[in-house]
Amino acid sequence: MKLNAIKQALAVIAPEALAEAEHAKKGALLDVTVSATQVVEAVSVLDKEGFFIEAITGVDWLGEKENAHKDAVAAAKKKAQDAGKAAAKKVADAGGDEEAQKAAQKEAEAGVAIPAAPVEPFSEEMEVVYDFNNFAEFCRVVLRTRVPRSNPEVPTISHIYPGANWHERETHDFFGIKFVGHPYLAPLLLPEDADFHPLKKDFHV
Amino acid sequence: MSAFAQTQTNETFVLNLGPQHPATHGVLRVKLVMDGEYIVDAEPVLGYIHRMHEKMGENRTWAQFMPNTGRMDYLHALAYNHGYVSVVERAAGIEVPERAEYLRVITTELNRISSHLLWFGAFVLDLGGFSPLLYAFDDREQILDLLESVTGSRLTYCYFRFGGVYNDIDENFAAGARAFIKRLRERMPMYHALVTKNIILMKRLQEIGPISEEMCRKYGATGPVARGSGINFDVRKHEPYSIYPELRFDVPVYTEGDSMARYMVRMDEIEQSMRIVEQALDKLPEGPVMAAKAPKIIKPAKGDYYHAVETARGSFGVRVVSDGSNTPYRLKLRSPTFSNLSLFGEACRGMLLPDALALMGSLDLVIPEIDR
Amino acid sequence: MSLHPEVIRLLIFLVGIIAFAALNAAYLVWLERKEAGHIQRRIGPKEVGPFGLLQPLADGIKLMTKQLIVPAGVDPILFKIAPILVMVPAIMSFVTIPYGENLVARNIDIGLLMIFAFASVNVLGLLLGAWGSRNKYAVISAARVVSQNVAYEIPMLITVVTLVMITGTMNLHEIVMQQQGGFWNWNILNLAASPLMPVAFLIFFVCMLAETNRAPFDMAEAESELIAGAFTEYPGMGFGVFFMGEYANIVIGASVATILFLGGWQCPFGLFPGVHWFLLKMYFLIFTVIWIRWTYPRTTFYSLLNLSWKILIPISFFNLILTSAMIKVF
Amino acid sequence: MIDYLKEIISGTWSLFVGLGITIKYFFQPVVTVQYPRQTLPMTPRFRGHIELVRDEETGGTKCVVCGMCQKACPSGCITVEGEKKEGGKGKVLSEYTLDFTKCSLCGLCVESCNFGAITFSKDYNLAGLRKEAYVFDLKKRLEEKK
Repeated sequence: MKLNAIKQALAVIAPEALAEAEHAKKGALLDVTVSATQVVEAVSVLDKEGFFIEAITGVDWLGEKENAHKDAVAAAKKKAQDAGKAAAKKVADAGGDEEAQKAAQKEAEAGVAIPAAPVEPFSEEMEVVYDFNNFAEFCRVVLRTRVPRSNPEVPTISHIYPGANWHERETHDFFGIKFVGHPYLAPLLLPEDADFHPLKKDFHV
Repeated sequence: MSAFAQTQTNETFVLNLGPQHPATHGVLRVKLVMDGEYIVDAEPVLGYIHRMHEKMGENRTWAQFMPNTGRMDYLHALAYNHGYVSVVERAAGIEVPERAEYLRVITTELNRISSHLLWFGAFVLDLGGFSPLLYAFDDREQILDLLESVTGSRLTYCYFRFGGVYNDIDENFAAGARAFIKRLRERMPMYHALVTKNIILMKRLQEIGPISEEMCRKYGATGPVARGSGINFDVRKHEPYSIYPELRFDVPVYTEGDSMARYMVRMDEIEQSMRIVEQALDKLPEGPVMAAKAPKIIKPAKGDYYHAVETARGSFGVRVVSDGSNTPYRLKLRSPTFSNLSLFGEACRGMLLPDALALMGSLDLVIPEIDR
Repeated sequence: MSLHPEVIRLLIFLVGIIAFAALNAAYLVWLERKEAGHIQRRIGPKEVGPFGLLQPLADGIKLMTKQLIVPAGVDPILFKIAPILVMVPAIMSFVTIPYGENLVARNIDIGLLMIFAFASVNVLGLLLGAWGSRNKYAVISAARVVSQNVAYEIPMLITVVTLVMITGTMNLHEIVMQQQGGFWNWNILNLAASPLMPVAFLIFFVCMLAETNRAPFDMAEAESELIAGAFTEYPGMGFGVFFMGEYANIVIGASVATILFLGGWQCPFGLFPGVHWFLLKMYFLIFTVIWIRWTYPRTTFYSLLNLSWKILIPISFFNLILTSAMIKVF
Repeated sequence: MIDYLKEIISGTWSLFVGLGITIKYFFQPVVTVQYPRQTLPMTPRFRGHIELVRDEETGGTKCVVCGMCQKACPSGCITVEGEKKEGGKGKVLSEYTLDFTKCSLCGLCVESCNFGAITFSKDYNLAGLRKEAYVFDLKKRLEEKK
């Protein structure tokens, strides 16, 4: 079983970041998140197990944390409202007057903590996604790593998989992610003098 | 400046093969460093027909991206349709009626035959034989007529929908498809006698452009390229989707790894596809061709999803990242020829120019699909 | 002033030869397109004139009215002289070819030798044109042309020497006269002289294809590899003259094969010999040349040399030795 | 030596087989259609550019200016404009423009229409010298067709 073998091997590198996926729902069997420095090590393990490279790509998560924060705030606010309403209703049911209802509502609303806005701006991230599969037996392994959006750097794996060369160039084209140690990180699909990265979320036509 | 600037000496010269060259099928450009007629180094230069489909996807609704998929690989458009609808159905959890899946497989396999026929003609044309191209076109026209009668167009079909297909086949289709298969079965021996067994062609392909199993793995080559190198890898068997598990077909594998092996894989695949179409026509169930519950506006749950299909050129995968809205957050299209071509630079080192072109032809390049 | 009747005769023949060569070049293109069309189950040219018969005229007008571009960086002298160097020797070769018993411009005793001498100059034209146009594809093509021709002259000449040994003459007229009577007297079936004569004809035919750069040996032009090879930079009539030279060479090749092996103007059954038989055989051979082109893929350069050195030369040598032995014994 | 001769003979034979196939086709009838002089019938499902459908009852269009086609179009080549119906609910179509230069003939608009107001035309001879000729005013086309 390739899956077990690769799970054991990868568990050494990233023990807590392994997640088995359901193929019918996700299309992959294993989802591994590693840090940028662990990428080469993890890919070497996959190489040793005879995996082939399917693709490398990126995802720009611009505003992900901000949106998450907003969602959290909205959810908390809604929760507070609900709690307030419930408290007010309780008081009303008990026969309390309007003022008592309001006081109870306020009290209950204050009881729900609303996440505070962070002091520093949100740290924006990009994700590099590596897809590997095996010829002998179906076993798609997704390897992910997150890099800061301000300085997106990942070590290259093109010395392990020469096929990664073009995929990394393409990812560099589209996202501006630097693959450190790549032999020739020039634009592949974009014009030679392209200085823009079209798949970044802040790039607009 | 180029990737191989350091290898140049006074003895070599640089030859620009393309972007307008008869053998590069479109707008591929290959920078060749040549020593006489021997290739010292080769670097494919891409991007001449780059359209940034992935960005287009982020600016369109899920359904609006559908026409784009057929325009990546215009020769096997339905398989790309299939890959995309499958991943969205996986993401949104849409069930597809059985009849629709059968129709998808029938049309996709017919489309695969047409793609292989065109490749066959164009490949022999690369090698200098002109007539087989037009014989292959004669047969291909019949498929296009059949597919046109179902989908309404001849090349960029856009026939599949989330939850089914665009419309049902008409009453003449099944008979037409069977008649076509009968006709092609009769023509295949002619192709083999005229081309496959021709001594000139054999000399041009045998032991030319060997690609090893290890090389396929390192470069991620799939499809007939991998199968010509002895790798039994076909997404239809490996990671079964649609109704392929219910159909009986073989995966042709040749171990030689040369251009002839890749040629034979595709020729055998035509026969296997005919088998699949016949079986699917026999088993074709009655019923709706569109899921009754398919939502009109697709909003898949948050998360990312992957789906691979076997196209005429290899494993085509779509990774979609959904943020729960009606447009994809990120849409990655893994095109098989991109990986297949990436090994060309290494494989053609030390070869003669005509042999390198035979190798390039045997990779079956469709440039819009590489550049996307 | 009165001209010597021989001079007048020669002038008439010269005009006739040029007209014949030009007409052939024009209508062989038509034949090629029409034959290719029908092999591929299309019609071919059909719009200009009945059956597209005026198509060559339209093509000619188009080629002539095109601007003659001399690209920057080419060697202007070589670039301009090369098409002529292809065309002239082709026309010169026509001089000694006997189309009928009396239909020959100049009956020379070493006619055969002269034709082969001029055929070799053809290569020079292609080489100079390719070199002069200073195009990388053209230079590759030039290198191919030269070694291809060198390789193919050898089996061809060995075969011809075999034939000369049998006939004992290099006069084309006499070679034809010796094949009088019926098709059993033709050199291709002269099994008494050597049982390998049909094979010798095949070798000669293959070499002729290679000499004239016809498919499957069209490595010099190889449109899917070298764009148009030596002709890549030639516009308009420069290309047109090259093209005419090529077709004239095919006509010569087919004529020589007809004379040497198929009995020239002799009737297969010994009846009514004449120029019509010659043309019939010649055009049949040309038809075959075109037919071959639209059937096979192109060979590669090294397999062509392999074919020449490993198969054609040994067999033709064997044939030479066999023939000389047979002549000595009988 | 025997292999050498065998290869020569089998190779030569394969060449003659090839010649036999091509000459057979040489004498068979042509299969091509001489296009401008002959044409083939279009299949009923042919997806050409779109056309408005005539409403047999009113003689006008079936379009209710809901704008679904405009929304469905991936390339934004459809512009629908309507004005308030006199003395009634809903709108009447005042302008329906198809910018065919952008259209990719995907057919999503026809599918999105809930009223069957648009259909595919069978027009495939679409070539011209001016770009402006391909911005179709479909309402005018429908009126001209009468």
